Amino acid sequence: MTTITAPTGLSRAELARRVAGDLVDGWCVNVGIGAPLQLPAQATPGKEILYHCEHGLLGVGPAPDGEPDPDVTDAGKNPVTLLDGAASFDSSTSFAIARGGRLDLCVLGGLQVSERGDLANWLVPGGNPGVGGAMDLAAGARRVWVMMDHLDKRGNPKLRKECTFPLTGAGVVDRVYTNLAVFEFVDGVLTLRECAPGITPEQLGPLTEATFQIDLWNQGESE
Amino acid sequence: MTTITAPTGLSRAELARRVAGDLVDGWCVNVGIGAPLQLPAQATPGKEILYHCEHGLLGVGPAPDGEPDPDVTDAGKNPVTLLDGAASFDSSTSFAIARGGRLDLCVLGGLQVSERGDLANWLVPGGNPGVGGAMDLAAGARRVWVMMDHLDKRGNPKLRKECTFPLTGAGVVDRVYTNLAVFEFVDGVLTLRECAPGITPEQLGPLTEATFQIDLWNQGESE
Amino acid sequence: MIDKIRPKAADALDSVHNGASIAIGGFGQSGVPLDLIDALCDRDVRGLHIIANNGGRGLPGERGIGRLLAENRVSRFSCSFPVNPAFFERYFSGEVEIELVPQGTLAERLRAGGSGIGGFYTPTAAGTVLADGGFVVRYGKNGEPEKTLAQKERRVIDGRTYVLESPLRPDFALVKAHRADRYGNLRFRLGARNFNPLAAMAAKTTIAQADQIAAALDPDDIHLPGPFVDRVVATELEPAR
Amino acid sequence: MIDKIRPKAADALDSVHNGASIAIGGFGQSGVPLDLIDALCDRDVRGLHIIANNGGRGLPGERGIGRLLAENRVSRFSCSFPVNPAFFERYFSGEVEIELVPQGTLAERLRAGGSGIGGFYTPTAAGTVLADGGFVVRYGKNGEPEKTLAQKERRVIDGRTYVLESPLRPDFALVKAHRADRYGNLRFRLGARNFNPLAAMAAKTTIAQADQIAAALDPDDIHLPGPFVDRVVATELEPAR
Repeated sequence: MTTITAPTGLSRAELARRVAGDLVDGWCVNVGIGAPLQLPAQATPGKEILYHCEHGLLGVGPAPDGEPDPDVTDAGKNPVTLLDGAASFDSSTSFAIARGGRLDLCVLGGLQVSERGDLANWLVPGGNPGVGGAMDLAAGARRVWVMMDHLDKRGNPKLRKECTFPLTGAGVVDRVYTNLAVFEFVDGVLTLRECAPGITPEQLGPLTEATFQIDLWNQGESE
Repeated sequence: MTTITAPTGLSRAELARRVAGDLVDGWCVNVGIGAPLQLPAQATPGKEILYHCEHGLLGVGPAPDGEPDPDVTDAGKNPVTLLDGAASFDSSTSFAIARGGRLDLCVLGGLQVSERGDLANWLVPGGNPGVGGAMDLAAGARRVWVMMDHLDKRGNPKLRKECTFPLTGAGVVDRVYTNLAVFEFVDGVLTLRECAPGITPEQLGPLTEATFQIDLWNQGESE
Repeated sequence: MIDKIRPKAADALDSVHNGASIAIGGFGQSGVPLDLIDALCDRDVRGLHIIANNGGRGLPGERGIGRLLAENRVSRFSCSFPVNPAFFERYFSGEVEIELVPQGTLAERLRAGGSGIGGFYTPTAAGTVLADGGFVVRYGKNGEPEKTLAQKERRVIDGRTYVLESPLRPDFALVKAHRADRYGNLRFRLGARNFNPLAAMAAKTTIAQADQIAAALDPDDIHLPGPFVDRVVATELEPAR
Repeated sequence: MIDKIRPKAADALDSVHNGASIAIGGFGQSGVPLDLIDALCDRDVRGLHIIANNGGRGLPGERGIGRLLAENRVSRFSCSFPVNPAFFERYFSGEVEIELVPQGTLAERLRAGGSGIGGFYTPTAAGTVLADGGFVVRYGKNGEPEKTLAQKERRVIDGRTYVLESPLRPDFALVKAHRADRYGNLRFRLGARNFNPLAAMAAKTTIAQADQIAAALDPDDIHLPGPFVDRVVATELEPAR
């Protein structure tokens, strides 16, 4: 059997650590369903991050060692813990935090991101619809980062010229972290900022339908 | 010096007791600034009334015997007490109770009430404006009762054909309790329901600019 | 005397009728009024318009929203994250209509309904099929789309596009509280609060189940004041602290 | 590490500038951030747009909003119940502009501003000069009306007339809490809550004074979560319970 050989790049855990590394001390960060839910377990010494869960919890940490509390879950309904500074509130206050611009960042999963920063992450046409809080978060947070595989399960690029799936939000994405690379929208232009270890910008070309410019953060260290 | 001889009717305390007598056990009642603030002191055995104060208190009772708590006041900033079942909340929740239809009644002071049920109670033209929560309460409560003197300080009728002062709300009034009589709007028609002790419907005619019909609650007892 | 406590869930639900609209609190398995929903199913009401964030998981013997959907009691479901495979089967076969609402918009619409607000403008969903229209609300029996969402009214405010959203004012709300008193004052527990106070605010008649009944709650400890709550049922008779 | 505590009110207010818009909590004398207002006066800022329910009483030596008005620091006052005779003198002589807002609308506009809502429809004030227009916003130096309120947009919803109201999004909020922690989580006390959480939500930068600083608050005891609060000043160092 012949398959396209695509590099694997970062594991899911490595990707979570990579994203966590870019969080800024003191930020209030919403984590969406899927890969972003791994972030609260990536505590970094010297950085205090307040993780926000859409249904009304703030200050959540990793899964508990002991008995889980059914009333302390993340947005994916997995058991988590409450850290110092934790607060509970109703869903309208939770989305007031999001829409009102008090989230420094939300990290969302993605099905497709266009080269204009459009995000599609809630519906594969013909599939089961479910939007959750993604549209509110995409519209409200100060920054939107997307964490996703570089290719979909069939090997198609998820960074596209246009999203072919229904949008979550238009022009909302600030950064995309994939298993292969980190991209940033710089003045609206998709820009390669970093390659995963062992990955070269040249390799990314055929794996990325979207047009991108290259302006690496650390020119000397990226390979 | 010659003055118009108008009957005095009920004292302010008697009027408060009269209004309190018509409250229904279990009602949630907002009391506005002025005469209505006397209501929470008119406890009636066998009736539990939850008094609502616009800034965010529910379940207030009479003034304290001892040291007043500066954070427990009525809408007129007078010290009150908190009774069983009391709750505190922010001002938006307080007016959600009002606008959302969860107040069985609000009792407001009045400058003028028209024969169509319009209320003017916040501004004498040329005077100092201040509206408070009156417009929200008039728009939101299930019932609006007005407690006021039958005549103003110059002897002019306050029940008018039209309000000449700026309106608080149009067609919002359900009942008017004055020192001389009780009126109710019945299918939109101002209706005399009761005369104060010693007052006759005939006396009220010249003291009431508004046209009213007479349909007394207790025909035999009203004189 | 004010006493909103009802001895049994069945008594508290006796006015719920076929075709009623019912907002139900809960997020995932947390804060779902399971006992009230069981009592609702026991009443055998059908054709309901259910407003709830999640649709359960579609597991055998499941309680909660999943049970309402499994027993085919729902003709219209307003939600953000239905998930339940049994629900989707009914959706694609035209048995149930969906109103898919972004989670924050769902919360805000309930709050607006409970606050006497006639409508509001939100940036959420602008530029998507949930605001510009086109999302399939109901399929026909033939599996083809029968009804799609109409375009919502848009308005540009300070250079940004907003969408007009309407309040939700359901006939009933079923909510789960942690602690309640006879006045209907409620306190919730951690993530179980979620949509519960908002559903309670929105409904014409609100029925709460509470883990504990307290003689009194500190006024500052109350998360939802009693005027929004009509009936309270105790589900676990834990002693109040 | 997150630490929003500032040792002195003056430090917390160092970015407040002339001409700033500032929402201030309080109802009557309850829940007014007196120490922050004193520090604001000490900074000698002027030309402020103050958003607060009440205007103080106009008494000699008064603190609070009354002091801001007495010292002529306010060019525009958005309020429901100004009362203060010194304020009215300035209003009728054209020194200060008033935006008179029904109390519930004022609360809701602050909440909308803090919630990213672009506007909302309320039945309050429909059919009055505060919605249909005509109310005198500013007098000229000659004592004649110079600017009157324009008619607000109306909309009939389900047969009832509603008025479109806009969100308030002031530069700053000064609020008074009973208890705070270093994350900015706040708890208020009884009637002192009033407009405080709403002002805090609305502002771009929120500064809170608190009677007590606690190491931690129970998550369910928090009335306003920390993300809405930028700086906290302790005003009475009472021991936390």
